This record gives sequence, structure tokens and C-alpha cells, in this order.
Amino acid sequence: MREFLLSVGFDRWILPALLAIPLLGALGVMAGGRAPEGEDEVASGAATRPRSLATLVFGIEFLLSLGLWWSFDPADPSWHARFDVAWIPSWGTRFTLGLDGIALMMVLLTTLIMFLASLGSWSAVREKASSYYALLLVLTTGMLGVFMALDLFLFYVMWEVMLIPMYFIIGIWGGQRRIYASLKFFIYTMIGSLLMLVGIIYLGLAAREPLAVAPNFSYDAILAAPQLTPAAALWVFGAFFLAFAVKVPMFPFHTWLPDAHVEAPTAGSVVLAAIMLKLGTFGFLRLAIPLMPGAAMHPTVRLIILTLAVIGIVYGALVSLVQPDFKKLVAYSSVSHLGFVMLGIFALTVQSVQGALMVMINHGLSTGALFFLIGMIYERRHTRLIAAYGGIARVVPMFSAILVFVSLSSIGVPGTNGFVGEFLVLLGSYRTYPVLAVIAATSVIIAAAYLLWAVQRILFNPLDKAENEHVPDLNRRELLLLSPLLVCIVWLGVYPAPVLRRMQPAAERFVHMVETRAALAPVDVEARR
Amino acid sequence: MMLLPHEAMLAASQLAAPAAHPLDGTVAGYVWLLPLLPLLGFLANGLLSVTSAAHFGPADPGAGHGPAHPSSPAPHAPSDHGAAGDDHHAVARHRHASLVSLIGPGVLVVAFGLALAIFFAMQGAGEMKAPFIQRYFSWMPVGDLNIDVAFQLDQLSMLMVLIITGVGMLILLFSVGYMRDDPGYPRYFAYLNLFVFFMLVLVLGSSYPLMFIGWEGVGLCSYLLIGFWFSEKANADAGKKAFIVNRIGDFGFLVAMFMMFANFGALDFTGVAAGASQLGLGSVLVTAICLFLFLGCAGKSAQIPLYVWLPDAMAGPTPVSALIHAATMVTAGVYLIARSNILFSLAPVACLVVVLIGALTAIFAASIGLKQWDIKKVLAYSTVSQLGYMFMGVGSGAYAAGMFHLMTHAFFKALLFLGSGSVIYAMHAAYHHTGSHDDAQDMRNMGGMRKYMPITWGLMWIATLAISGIPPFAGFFSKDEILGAVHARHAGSTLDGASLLGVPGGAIMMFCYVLGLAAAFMTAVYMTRMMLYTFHGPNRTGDRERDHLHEAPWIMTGPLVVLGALSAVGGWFNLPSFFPAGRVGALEHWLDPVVGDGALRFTNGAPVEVPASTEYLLVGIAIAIAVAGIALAFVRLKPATLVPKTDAPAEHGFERVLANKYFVDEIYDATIVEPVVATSRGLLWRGIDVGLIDGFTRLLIQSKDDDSAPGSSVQMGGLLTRAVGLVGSTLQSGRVGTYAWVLVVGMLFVLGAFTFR
Amino acid sequence: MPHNNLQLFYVANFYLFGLIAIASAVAFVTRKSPVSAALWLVSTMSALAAMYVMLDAPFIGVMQVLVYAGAIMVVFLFVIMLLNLGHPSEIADARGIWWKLAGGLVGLALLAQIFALTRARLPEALVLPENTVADQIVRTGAIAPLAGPLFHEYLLAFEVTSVLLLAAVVGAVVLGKRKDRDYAR
Amino acid sequence: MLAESLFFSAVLFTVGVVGVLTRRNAIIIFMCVELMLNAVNLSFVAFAQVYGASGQVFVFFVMTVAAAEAAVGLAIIIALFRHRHTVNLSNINLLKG
Repeated sequence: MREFLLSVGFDRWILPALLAIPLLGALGVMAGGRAPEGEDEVASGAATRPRSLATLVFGIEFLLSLGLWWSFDPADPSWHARFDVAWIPSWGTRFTLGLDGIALMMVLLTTLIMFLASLGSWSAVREKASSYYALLLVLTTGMLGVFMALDLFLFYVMWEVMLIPMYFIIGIWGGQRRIYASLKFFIYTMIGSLLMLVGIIYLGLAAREPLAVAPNFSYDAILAAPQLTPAAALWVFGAFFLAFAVKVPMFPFHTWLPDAHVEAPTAGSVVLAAIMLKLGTFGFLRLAIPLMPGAAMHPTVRLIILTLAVIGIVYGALVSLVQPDFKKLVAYSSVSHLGFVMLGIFALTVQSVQGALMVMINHGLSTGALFFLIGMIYERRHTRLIAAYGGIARVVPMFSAILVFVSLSSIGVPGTNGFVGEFLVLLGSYRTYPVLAVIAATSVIIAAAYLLWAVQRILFNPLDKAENEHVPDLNRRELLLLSPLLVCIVWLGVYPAPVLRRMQPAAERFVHMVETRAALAPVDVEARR
Repeated sequence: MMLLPHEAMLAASQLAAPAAHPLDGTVAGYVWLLPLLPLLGFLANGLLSVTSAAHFGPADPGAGHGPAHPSSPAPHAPSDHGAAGDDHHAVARHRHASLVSLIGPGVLVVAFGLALAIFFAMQGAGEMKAPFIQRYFSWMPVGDLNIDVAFQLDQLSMLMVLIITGVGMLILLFSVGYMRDDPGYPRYFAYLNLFVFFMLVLVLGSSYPLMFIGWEGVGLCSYLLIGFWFSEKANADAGKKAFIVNRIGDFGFLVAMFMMFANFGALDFTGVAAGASQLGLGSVLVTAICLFLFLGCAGKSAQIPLYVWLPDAMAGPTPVSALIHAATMVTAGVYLIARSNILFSLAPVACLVVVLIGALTAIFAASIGLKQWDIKKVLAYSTVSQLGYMFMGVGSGAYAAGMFHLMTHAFFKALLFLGSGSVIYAMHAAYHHTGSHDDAQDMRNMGGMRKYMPITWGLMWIATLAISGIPPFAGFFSKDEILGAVHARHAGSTLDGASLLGVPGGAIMMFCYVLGLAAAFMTAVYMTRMMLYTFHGPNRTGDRERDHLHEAPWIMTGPLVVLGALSAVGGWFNLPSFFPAGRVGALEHWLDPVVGDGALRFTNGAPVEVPASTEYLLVGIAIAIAVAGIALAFVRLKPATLVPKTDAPAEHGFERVLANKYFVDEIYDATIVEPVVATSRGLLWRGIDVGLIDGFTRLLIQSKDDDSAPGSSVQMGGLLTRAVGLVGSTLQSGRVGTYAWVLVVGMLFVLGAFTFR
Repeated sequence: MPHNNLQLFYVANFYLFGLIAIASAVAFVTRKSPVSAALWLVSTMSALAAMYVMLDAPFIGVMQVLVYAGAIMVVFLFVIMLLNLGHPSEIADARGIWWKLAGGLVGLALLAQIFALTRARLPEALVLPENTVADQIVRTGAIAPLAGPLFHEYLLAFEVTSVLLLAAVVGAVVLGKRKDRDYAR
Repeated sequence: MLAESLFFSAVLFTVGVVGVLTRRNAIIIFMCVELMLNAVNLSFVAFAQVYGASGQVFVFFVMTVAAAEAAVGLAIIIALFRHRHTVNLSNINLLKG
């Protein structure tokens, strides 16, 4: 397989192709014209062309990206499938793309989830379908670009490219309070990302060649440049931290998330949870920590961030416990899960970082599946309130079986993917921060409580509401779209070794580099005194 | 799954690890088949269950923009569903029932046969000091951590495999009759097969994480099976409670694993044992690991303070109670301690805690059992109490005794549960005939069942005598051995040398011995009480129902007979030296390679020597107490005066406290569950999240559809934005002159920044 | 400067016209009548034209007289007269005394800052290099030094200004045209 | 004479600014802007004397732009006057949205 891929020059064109195909697809989808305002396009058939075209494009995208799984060689320390052309020379920025093991997994996750998200919007998006699918496609380019970018300016551009389609997806196809939610989402993320731009420009100027005027935004060049002074590093790290912490989201920057999740359409929630939240943690892994290791690994800074992460873990779980809205419950559980990722990254052991990466993937699969399921039942009953259900396991057995299974994976029952990630994070972070790891481990109890309680109130108990008695079960399309997620949940739970091995060198390099660079970081004279 | 070349090589090199072991090349190489068989059974039954229930929904479920209207005809009525229409009272044989009956118990029959074959291979292989470890593939290879999926076969896991597959096979056969008319028939067998799979993974796993898979997996199956009839809220509640309480224990297990890895760098049994052996006796680290492990045991094996889930777990079908909540899963904690015997033998303080908790649980649960009316609740508290005995055994270093009691308990408690199951089956069938909704499990509605179910009656008396400790039944030997071990170690052992909270270990051991005796007395009383109220005296079922009471079919009584035989002679597997009717200490000898070193460390390397006179005295006391308990029950309890449940008067005083289980559930609710929920809702969610953080956000943005702002604070919405907007809109007068002024003043500032920098 | 013996004459004239320009400008902003203000502005511009000549830019000086003082200011005067802005109600347009004071203060502050910046920015040792422009004028006449760069380096910009002028003409016509509804009213 | 030129230029510019700030007649304000442009032109010419003829080229462009501006600006004023019958900017706030 690898030989075949290399023989067709796969690693030379794949990354720009992955970015270009969705954009072309978006043009194609938009070219179809639009249906009259307010028409039910699913019923009238106007949605058929955009949705099939978009799903086809996403399918091609996914199949192409799958080739990366084989073409990638974990033993090779250089960037995989590197692509580098001149872009804006006077600003010192080039169009540089490349992957390491971490980004590879994120790209695969993105293409898979986007394909499913497109399939999942099949009957849920009933108005302005062509705009919707075009936005989904543009969003894909933005997210993939963030994972691939090896130029900080390009990173920023892609970061913003991804923000805008999401704003519209929430704001146009969202629920009742969509305007509030989309505005909140936009303002939170925008404030963070503008500060990040300042930080990026500072880094680019600091890394330019002697006597050069134009900044140098190349990731490798910035990494190779002398480290910033402690004060500057702290400020730049702060700028990056705010941008990424909002995106993750870390406590206390998380309140946009429940609103955005609840109001977004199903695919929006799925993408938000499965991929966009990972961009924040990915930013920490790729930019904030390696570029400013002295600031990130400063004992006080590290302790503050780890404490926030652990607060997020427990807090998110506790707040989930009392949510009356199932979607909001899952949204708060995301806060808890992403806390694990932050704990793993900042605990900085190979196990915890690998675990954090696994949690990133697992959360994408499990929470993505949960949001799909919520969307499916919402399409049928038009409510997400837990109290509106009860006993529907008798009516929709397939739905129930899958919901229970996915919930178990989200709880982290061993044998599912959820366990592998959380276990590795806690195992690794116990080595460096035992007390925090033990506190974080209590969330396994609360997680079981909130999800099982919700599942019980939805699926079990007496079937006492008449409107629940005739809810149709999943259809074939929905089963088809859930099945890859279910397969991955079992596969990553039982045999995660292939994934772990692909990410291993990148994770080890990350830990090693941050440790050595943090040790070499210039020390503040005043602090030493 | 395609492997990269180096992955495949890595896997191959691990598989090819040479290990000269006496079991190489024997049938033991097929050990992977043991868990695989029930897993296949689960997949087959699960598929049957799902396919028979599946009705795909319409292609466009959202059509119509409204909730599915009741008047619009649904494609199918819920009652058509196979597994979907699970109703406790529904009687509809599943259309795949015969196939399921073949697969479900069938895979266990094969597995049991294989287990027997492996057992004989082990016997034939002669002395086997090292465990037989088979590696299959790498589960989590991360840095210096490498967790393999590998099975470890040694004498301890072999014993557990035989119990699980053997007793499991009998219980599944019983279930074929018991669950025959349940619409969820395939789902039931799928869950049970899955349970057996996880249980086998638990006992066969060669490392703590792998064991943890089984550990949580059986908890999951327990959750699913307790809530099998999920349409009743109580059942679903009980399942959830079991899972969550177990999770508290699992938290302990997890933390123990973290400590092991951080300090020993390994998580497999051999690696941890090697690492722990480097540490001294009673080091803080080992004690902490053992205590966290014991927290896990307390959850899984229902010890104080986490026992509360087990009585509620009786909401599941009765064979489930027999298999999971009596014979196998709940004993996993005992197995864990026996498996970690090296660790525990180094932590006498932790062992004292284990013994003390075991003894307290034994007497506490036994006292509650005295006043229960639900026949299964009596057995449930009895199980909790007996598990306490087992922990007394393994805690005091008498691993063989603890495992012995585990085995005999599996026999007689499974028999008791299945017997009670067949009584309930009869009661249920009778009530079903007449359409009555009386409680089929309440002993006050039974009485005189001896006449209708003579086989069950006889077998259950055997089990009762066994659990009460009457020789020569199985329970006598195992319980006596435990009590003897506790008594023997109150002096001259490491436990005696340690102290807990300032109390010397010897005193604690003696105290626990007394508690054990008292619990034995109560055991005899409540078991006899259960037998008297159920089988003796006049029948209280009801006049119309009485005619429908009859003995269960052969598929149910057959397994009872086998278990009855085992309960009667099970003690012969490990005869004490003073009872030389056969081979003395066979089980102890068998387990010696695994637990022998750990056990010896308790007595500082010397074998336990108890004077014959003391031994006879202890045995005499034990028998006397058991007989006294039974006699007391016969004298004091009058089944003839009992009235049916609906007419029963309320209890008073201490009886009421006992009947309400010391109000422990209520105390937990009031002190833990409700405060946590209230804090989460009031302080964390509404206070911090909506109030504080979103309050700040509302200074920035406001929207008319922001309903999270309660009441007057809506007017405060966007305060900051409004202030900025007011200034901005005043400046925006539209007069060019104003703009010019602003421009010039702004320019002054800009120039000023250059001038005065 | 072209002739060393004329240097003093040039410098003296430069200062003279400079003072005239400032005085005319002050008079320009203080006049109430738009017509007199416009005439004072013409005076300022003419003085500036003379200064350009002193600064070795005779061609620009000529253009200043032709385009600014001639064409543009004439247009201004035309408009003033067309709108009949000599009307008394239109004359009293100046703001109150406080506005004037404030304007003066702001002007002083601005002036002070510009001076401060000029001093800070200009290199003390800035010496006139070889009189490049002056030499060129001597060699090739007054127009060539300007025409060279204009039609080589700045050719594109030059062409663009022609488009700009065209657009301005069209715009002025469109804006100035009376619309039909204006007649209707 | 560079420093002197810049002095004159600054003074003229400031006079123009003060005029813009204190007058309300649109045409006078417009002329003040022309004055400011001329002040800048003076600096350009002065610098051109030192650094080369490009400065003069810019003066040329500024004049062109000023001419275009005068044409359009005066046309706007005429159009405005037709509607409002005033050129007093205090009475005109069309820029207010």
C-alpha cells in the first residue's frame, strides 16, 4: 500500500488537495442555485442535489485522507507530506503544510466526522440547503488547514476561516436562541484569536533574519530562533493561552460552549465537539507550549493551568449532573473531557500526552455519536428535555442499544475507547502531579452518575408519555452513519496500538523538546534573585 | 487492520517469546478460547435480539415538523417488538427462543469442558511454580508502559475459571426454564454470555489493567441485568446505583494502579510483585496501594461502606442474582486480594483493615438479614455477610481458606438463589394465573411450600445447613477454616505486630473472631427463619392461587440437584487435618504455588501451628453456635401465626431499624447524594456558570432571546456595550465640524505619542 | 541656487514672500466675507509660487499661478458668486469666541508639536548636497528635471491621474446637473 | 532653506487647520483644505531641492488631485445648496446615519 501511494506521489499533492477539494465542492454546491425562501427543501427535493454532492465530496475527501494512514511513517522525524510554496513574501509568510503523527490523526478524525456530519444533516437541514452544505465544506478546509499549517500566519488565517462558517451555521440553522448563542460563540473566540494574532506577529518579528525587514512566520524557523525573554514569553504565551483556552474550553472560559452546542444544528454540534474543541488543545501542543516552553512550564503557570484543568474536569461533570437538557448535559461533559486533555498535556509525560491525544480522538468519536443520537431523537420528538422522555427503550430498541453503548464509551468503560484515553492521562499525570490526578480520577464516578442517570430517564423507567409511544426507530441511513463511530469505539478500546504507535514519536518528541527547551529557557534575573 | 511492517514484526516477536513451561503444547494453549466462546455467544444472541426487534424508521424522520402524532398510524405497534416489549408480566415466547437456548448455555458447556481439560492438563503437568502466560497482542504500548493483552493461567485463575464456567453453566441451564416466557429472552442470554466473558477476562488477565477490563465489564453486565426489566423505575434505579457505587470502588482500583505504575513501573502481576518485594514490610506505599485496592474490593464485593448496591441488585432476574450477585462477580474482590497476596502480605495494617471491615460487614449484614421479608433480600444480605467472611480469610493471610469459602459459597448460595428462584417462579406463575398483583417474593405470602415443591425444599435445606456451618456440609469446613485462621493469627503474626489507630492488631483479630462467631449465629437464625417461613407452616398465598403452585420443570431442578450435591460434599475439597476422611488440604496444596509465599509472610515464614486441643475447642464452639442458632429459630419463630403481607402490622423499635436496613440508604442520600446535586445545581450551575461567568458576558453582549438572565438583570444586559455605544453615537452627530475636531485632537494625541515618548 | 551672487537676493525674497504668505493666510481665515477670503487665499498662493521659484522649482511656481491661483480659485469665486454667498445671513458664519479660542489653542499645540518633531527628526548635519536640481535646470532647462521622472518612473501614476480627472469631471457634471424633479418643484 | 521652508509650511498648515476648526461656511472650509494642501506642497518642493525632483512630481500630482477635488467638492456644495439653501455646516448633518 505504502509503495503504491508513494509511486503516485501521494505525499506531494495530498495536503493541498485535501484543502482544495472542499472549496471546489463548495463552489459546486453553491452553483446549483437556491430554492425559494422558507420552502421545506427536503420535502420538495431541492435539498437532494446539494446534500448528495456535498456528501460525495466529503466521501472522496475521507477516502483520500485515509491514504495518509498508510503513507505515514512514524519513524521518520520530518514533517510528513510537506508542501511548501511562496505565498506573501513581503510579509514573510509561506504556504507551508505538513503533518506529524498528532496532526495526522486529527486530519483523519476531521474527514471522517465531516463525512458523517454531512450524512447526518440529510433530513435535519430543511432550508437553504445549498448554503448550508457549502459552509460545511468551507469549514472543513479551515479546520484541516489549522491542523496542517506549518506557518503561523497561515495557521491564523485558517483559524479565522473556520470561525466564520460556524458562526453562520449556528446563527442560521440553529435553535430558538441561535442569535445569542452564535454571538457569544463569535465574541469569545474572536477576542481570543485577535490576541493570538498579536502573539504570532511578535513571534514572527522576533524570528526574522538579522537585518531583515519582513517577519518570518515559518514554524520551524520560529522554533529554531533564540527563545524569547521570560517577560516576552509570558505575554505571548498569555495571548496564545487565551485563544486556545477559550476554544478548548477551559474553566472559566467555557460558558459559550453549552449555549453554542444547544443552539447549533446537529452537525454543528458534532463538528464543534468532535473537531473544533480539539483545535484548542492542538494549538497548545503545536504552538503555545513548544514555542514558549519557559513560560508554559514555569511551575506557577503550569500549576494554575493544571488546576483549572482539574476544576474543569470535576466542575463539568458536576454541572452535567443537573442539566435538564440532554444536549447541554453532553456539552458540559465535554468541558470535563477536555479537562482531561489539558491535564494530560501539561502533566508532560509520554503516557499523559499520548492519553490526551487519545482523549481528543475518543471525545470526537463518542461525543460526536452522542450529538448525532440527540439530533436523531430531536428530529422525531422536537425536544431535548430529558423529562420529556422515559421508557422509550421499548419503542426504539436500536436507538437505545446504541445510546447505551456510546454512553458507556463516554463514561470510559474499559474495552471502549474512552477508557484508554482517560487511563493513560491519569496514569501519566500521576507521575508528575499525583494529587491532581487523584482528584481528576473522581470524575469517573460522577461521569457514570450523570450519563447513566440521564440514560435511565430517557430510555428506561415506565413509558408514561403518550407522544413517546409511536416514535420511529433509526432508519438505515442513520444506522449507516453511526456504525463507523461504533466500530471505531470498539477498535480503539480493544486495539489502540496502531494509533498509539503512529502518535508515539510525535508525543515523545513533544515531551522531550519541551523539557529540554524549558530547561534552556532564559531565566529572569529578577526571578532568580 | 493492516499493520505497518514493524508493527507486524513487533507482534510476531512478542508471540514468539520463548518460555519453557510445562503447559506448553498442551490444551492450555487454547486458553484464549475460554473467553472467546461466551463472547461469540454474546454476539450471536445479541444479534438475534437486535434483528428480531429492529424495525427501521422512515427515511425522513423529521417530515411534518411536528411530534409524531398518536393518531398517525405507526409502522408497528410497540407490543410487536421482541426484545423491545420487555414486560415483566408479558408472556410471549421469543421466536428465536430455541436457538438462543442452544447457544446461550451451549457455549458455557463447551467452555466448562475446555476448562476441565485444561485443569487435567495442569494436573498432568505436575509441579507448576510459574504461571502459564500467553501473550496475544499489545494493548497500550506507550513509552515505558506496555500493557499486553495476555492471559495468565495458574492454580488460582484455574479455580476461578472452573467455578465460573461450572456454576455459570448450571445457572444458564436453569435460566432456560426460568426465563422461558420472557420476551427479552435472547437479550438476557446475550448479557449473561457477555458477563461470563468479562468474568473470565477478569480472572485470566495477566495484568491489573486487563483485570480491570473484566472488573468494569462485569459491573456493566450487572448494571444491564439488574435493570433487565427496565420499565420499572425501581429496577432501573437499582442498576444505576450498582454501577455508580461500583465506580467508587473502581476509582480506588484506578488509583492503586497509578501508584503501582509510578513506583514499580509495571502493571502486570509478576512485575508488580517483583517491584513490591523490593519494599520493606509495612511501607507506606504498599499500605496505600493495598487500601486503594481494597476500596475497589469493597465496591465490587459489597463491603461496608459500599455494600448498599447489592441488596437493591436483587431487582434483576433471580438466576442473575445467583450467578453475578452471589457466586462469581461479587467474589472478584476476594480474588483480587488473593491475586495481590504479595502486596497485602507486605501491608499488615491494610490487612487489619480488610479483616475488620470484613468482620463488621459480616455481622452488620447478618443483623439486617434477620428482619427482611423479601426472600431474595434475605439471601442478598446473607451474601454480603458471607463476603465479609471471605475478606476476613484473605485479610488474615489465609488465602486458601478465603478462596475455599468463595468456592463453597458459590455452590450453596447459587443453590439458595436458584431454589428461591424456583419458589418465586411458582409463586409468579400462580399469581399470573389469577391475575393477582401480590408480591411474589415476600415470605409472608408463602409458607408451606414444602408440600408443593418437595425437591426444592430438600435441596434448600442442604444449602441452609451448609451456610449455617453444620458438618459435614460444605460451609462448615470453609467457615471454620476462616474463623480458625483469624483466631490463629491474633498472636505471633505480622498482624499481631501491627496496630490500627493505636489499637494493637492482636486485639483487633480477637475482636473480629468474636464478631465472626456472632455473625455465624445470626446466619443460622436468619437462614432457618427463611426456611421456616417459606416452606413450613400453613400456606398464605391465597386460596385461588394455591392450586397453581407446583414444582419447577426438570431443566430448573436439574441444576439444583447438582448444586445440592456440591453443597453437601464441597467441603471435601479441602479437609482439615482433624477430619481425616480423605485427602487433607487438597485446595490449599493446589493454591500453594500462587499464594503460599504471601501467606507464609504473615507468620514470618513459619507454618501455622495450632495445638490440637485449641482446634477441637474452636470447632466445638462453631458447631455449638450454629446448632444454637437453628434451634433458637425453631423455638422462637411461629410460621403459623404469620399473616400475609397486606395484613402485616408495622414493625416497631429496633425491629423497624433492622427492617429498614439501619436507614443507611437514607443517610447516604441525605449526606452525599442530595448535597452534591444541590450544590451542583444551585452553586455551580446557576451560581457560577449562569450567574457569575455569564454575568460578565452579559456586560458585553445582550440579546433579546437570552433567557438565562433571570428577571431584572435583563435590563442590565450589555451594560458595557451600551455605555460605549452611547459615547459613540453622540460623537456620530453627522456634522463635519465635529469630525474635524475629533480628527485634529486625535492627531494631536498621535503626534504627542511621538513627541513625549 | 543658480547664481551665487544672487543667493542673498533669493534668500531675502524667500523670507519676504514667506511672510506675505502667512499674513495673507491669517487674513484669509479671519475674513468674514467669502469673497475677500478667497482673494486673500489667492494672495497666499501667489506668494507660495514665488517661494517655489526661490526653491529651484520655477516650473512648479508657474503651475501654481496657472492652476491654483488661476483656475481653481476662479472656480471658487464663481461658485461663491453663483450661490450669492455675499448675503448678510451667510456672512456671519464664524463660531463663537470660545470656539475661536479653542481653535487657536489647538493650532498652537499643533504647531508646537510639529516644531518639536521637526527638530527631533531633522538631522543636524543635513547639508545641501550638490545642487542636483539647480544644476539640472542650468543644464537642461526648468521643465526637463520634472518631465524625466514624471514620464518614466511615475508614468502609471500620471496616467491614473488623467483617469481621476475624467472621473472628477463626470462627477461634477452629474452632481451639478439639475434633476427633473428639481424643475418640478 | 529647508528648515525655513518647513517652518513656513507648518505655520500655513496650522492656519489651515484652525480655519477648518473655527469656520462653518462650507466653501471657506474647503478653501482652508486647499491651504493645507499648499502648505504640504511647500514642504515637498523644499525637500525636492535637497533630495531630487521626485518631490516636485508629487506636487504636480497634488495639484491634479486638488483640481479634481475642487471640481467635485464644489459640485457637491452646489447640489447641497439647492436642497438646503445654506452652506453652513452646522445645519447639515447628512452623515448621521
